[in-house]
Amino acid sequence: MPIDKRVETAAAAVADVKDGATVFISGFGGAGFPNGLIRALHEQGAKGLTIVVNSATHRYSLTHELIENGQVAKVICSAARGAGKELSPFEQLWKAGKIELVCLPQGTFAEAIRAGGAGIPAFYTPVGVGTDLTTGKEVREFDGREYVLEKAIKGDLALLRADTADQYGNLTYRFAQANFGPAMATAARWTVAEVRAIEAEPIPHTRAQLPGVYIDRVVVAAPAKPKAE
Amino acid sequence: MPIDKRVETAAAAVADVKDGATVFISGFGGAGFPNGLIRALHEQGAKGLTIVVNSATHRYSLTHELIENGQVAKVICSAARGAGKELSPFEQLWKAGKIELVCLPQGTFAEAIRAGGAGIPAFYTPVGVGTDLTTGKEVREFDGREYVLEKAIKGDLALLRADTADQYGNLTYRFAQANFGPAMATAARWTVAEVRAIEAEPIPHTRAQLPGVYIDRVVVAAPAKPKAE
Amino acid sequence: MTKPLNRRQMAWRAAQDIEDRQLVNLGLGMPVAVADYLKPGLDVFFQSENGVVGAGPLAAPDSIDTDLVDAGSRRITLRRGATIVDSASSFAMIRGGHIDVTILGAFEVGANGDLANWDMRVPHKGPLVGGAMDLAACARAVWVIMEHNTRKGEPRLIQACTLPLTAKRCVTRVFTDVAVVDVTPTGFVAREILAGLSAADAQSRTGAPLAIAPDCRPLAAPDLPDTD
Amino acid sequence: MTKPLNRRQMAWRAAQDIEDRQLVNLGLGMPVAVADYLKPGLDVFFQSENGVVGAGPLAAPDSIDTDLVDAGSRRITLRRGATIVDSASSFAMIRGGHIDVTILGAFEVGANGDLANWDMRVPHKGPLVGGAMDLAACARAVWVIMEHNTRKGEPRLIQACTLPLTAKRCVTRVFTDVAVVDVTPTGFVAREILAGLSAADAQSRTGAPLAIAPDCRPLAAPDLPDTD
Repeated sequence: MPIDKRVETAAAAVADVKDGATVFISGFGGAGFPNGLIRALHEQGAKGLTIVVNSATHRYSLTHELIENGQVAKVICSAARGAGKELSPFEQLWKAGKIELVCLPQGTFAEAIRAGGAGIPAFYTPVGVGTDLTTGKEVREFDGREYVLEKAIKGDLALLRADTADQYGNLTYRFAQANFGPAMATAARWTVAEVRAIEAEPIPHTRAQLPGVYIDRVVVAAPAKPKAE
Repeated sequence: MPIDKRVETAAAAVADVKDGATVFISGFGGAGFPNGLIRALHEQGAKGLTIVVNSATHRYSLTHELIENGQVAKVICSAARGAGKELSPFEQLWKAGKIELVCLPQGTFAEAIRAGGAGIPAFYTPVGVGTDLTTGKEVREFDGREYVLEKAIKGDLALLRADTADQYGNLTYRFAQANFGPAMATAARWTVAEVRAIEAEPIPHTRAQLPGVYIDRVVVAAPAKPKAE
Repeated sequence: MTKPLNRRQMAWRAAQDIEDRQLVNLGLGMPVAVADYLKPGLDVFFQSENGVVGAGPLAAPDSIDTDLVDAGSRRITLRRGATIVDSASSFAMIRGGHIDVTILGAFEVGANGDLANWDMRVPHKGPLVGGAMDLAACARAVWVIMEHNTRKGEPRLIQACTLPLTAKRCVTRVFTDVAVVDVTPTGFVAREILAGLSAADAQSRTGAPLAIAPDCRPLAAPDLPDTD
Repeated sequence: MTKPLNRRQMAWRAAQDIEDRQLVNLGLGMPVAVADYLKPGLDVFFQSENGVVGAGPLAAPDSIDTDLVDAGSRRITLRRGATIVDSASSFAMIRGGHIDVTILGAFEVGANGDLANWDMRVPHKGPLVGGAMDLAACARAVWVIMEHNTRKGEPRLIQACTLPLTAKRCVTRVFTDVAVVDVTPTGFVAREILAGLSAADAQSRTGAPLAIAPDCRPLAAPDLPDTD
């Protein structure tokens, strides 16, 4: 059967997410948040999720909807601070002991996800040595410098935002939309991309920014506007 | 001063290579060999080189000219076998103890170079465990599977072949030309790219396949034809 | 006894086990011919270690492009939807377990799934490993196409490999000229045996115990010219 | 005593030390203003952690693109020759030592170069580290822009940091409102001090020994409006 990864709705794309799944969510700096898919996951209702997302709370992201809805048991991120002086929904639940938090340096976060998709179980990095974020982690010297051992992050599902897709799942990105998405797609057992448009013809290899073999479903979704917009 | 990485000749691009340098050479499967730069390095004459190249001998590459010319002290590669039944120049010098050889699985070779450019001193991989190519290397178990510790490869100079460049060193590749080039560019202290053409205007970010910040010099070179062609 | 399969017929037989929508990497030599014999209607992507994801047929002589090659330096074409990545990304794909099936040539396969396919200890010739270790260690399924026996008649399916290993405990299926053999936790199990070759004959040509699957069928392939 | 530098003047002063053709990463807050004050004729690339290599000025209100942002979610433009990579590649660039200079804000800098800039231990608020640790640990030069003293008058240049560290022994230069201070193997060395501020005054505002460079000059900056 011809490969065709297009699905009709965001709801259909995430219909089979299971309780307890580890879910990657792309997006950084306001670009690349899969807000349509996040909202669909909110409505789908899977609980006990581990969310792997750069910011636990970002004003352009809808991740907070999953958190407020009690669907999230754990967050792995590099930024867990709400913008305002008031505590964010995440901060309230974290302080109450209802959400577990792992905070990593952003480059370690990105590399651990890339490693998860690349068959690398662990790697050494100079980042974070001697800081609170690597407490208890193995430190080892190579050529006179200290490095910390960091483990790969793998997951069940990745939710991405991209610009366009084709039936094969090949993706293009606008400007800074890609950020963590390509690495997340490789580290997840299955990946859904929401896009502005699906191209009628295959995306030429010169324009494709992520091979479709990493993508399982693509769906058109208008950017869901978070509160900040 | 406006950034302008264009140089006039391959000879000028490699004029300052020093004896004993570690030199990456891109190219695989017949695509992406910087044969103009290899020939210029041959003529430049630096000796005692460590060559990091996927194939010590490839019928579409001129690497053998450096080897025959006695410029190479060590080869790091994933393929060291000449195509014919006769021994290749590399094989003769290696058997005579005049060239040191490190042979790595091709994916480990690629990842070690990528690690060298990415600030990762060492990583674990499942590849090669229990084989002659990892004899003496540290083996460690993660989640019940054995992995071997592999070290990053860094170098002094990378020689690349690409399709086009701009004054900033941004590169585009045709088809399978990229192969080891992008990783090598990041792992070398300085990098020279030979290209079919230099574009008059900056390459748009949507077409650039390697950021120019990794490239120090670009030079136009017609593909130098190796013997096999 | 039916004539043993020739090389193209072995490739044909291996191709019959490829499933729809798989991502497949074919080794140099016999395995690349597998692409010619997929079951009709399948939509399969072939990955090559040099970064081509979606390799198509060989290029026609008048449309060769020296930059469009596979890992074996063959001048190829691209299929619809193909993409191309660099080597580090290509092996991230391989090592990360994203290849559904790799089909490799081999010198020996051990009863525990050990694979030896990269070094014949040719005197004075240099080592050549390429991407074989990555593929063998990391593809979701590792299949082998090889003659059941050496030219001297020695078995290639053996208790323990004698040649340098490519990867340990990785092979799950072997397509030979006289049998299709699964490598299971209890050793070799014949799934198909050439018509007219008895179980005892097959065992005698195999260097380790060869169980016969309850549903073992005759191995057959259409007429195909052998490779050069 | 001359008036201490305001925030824009501190950014201006830091900008004067950026050299031609460098690849520079500017932290959130005061550091991003550095881009406005480069010396004339320099051709500099600004990298942002989200993968933009060649960030240009902020976008005009009528040409904002919500996908063209920097790591601080600011809607930006691209300079000539800019490229964009993904996060894993962006931090490979940072961690690999390809950033010539990063300029960061800070709460404290230790006499050994230790940097504390990521956690003020704000009660109940979550941690926010972002890319600060990667930049501080791996850029070839790590400079800091910060007020010389806290609002309460406590020194920020101190013998040993009291707040959680971002990275150890990484800072090489600090631009404050009253001085430019190098962090050397022997500790703090003032390169410039605000005109009218004596060496003893500067020392009294510093929490660790402050050597005075033999060629120490007056710190000065052009008039610039302060930031909001």
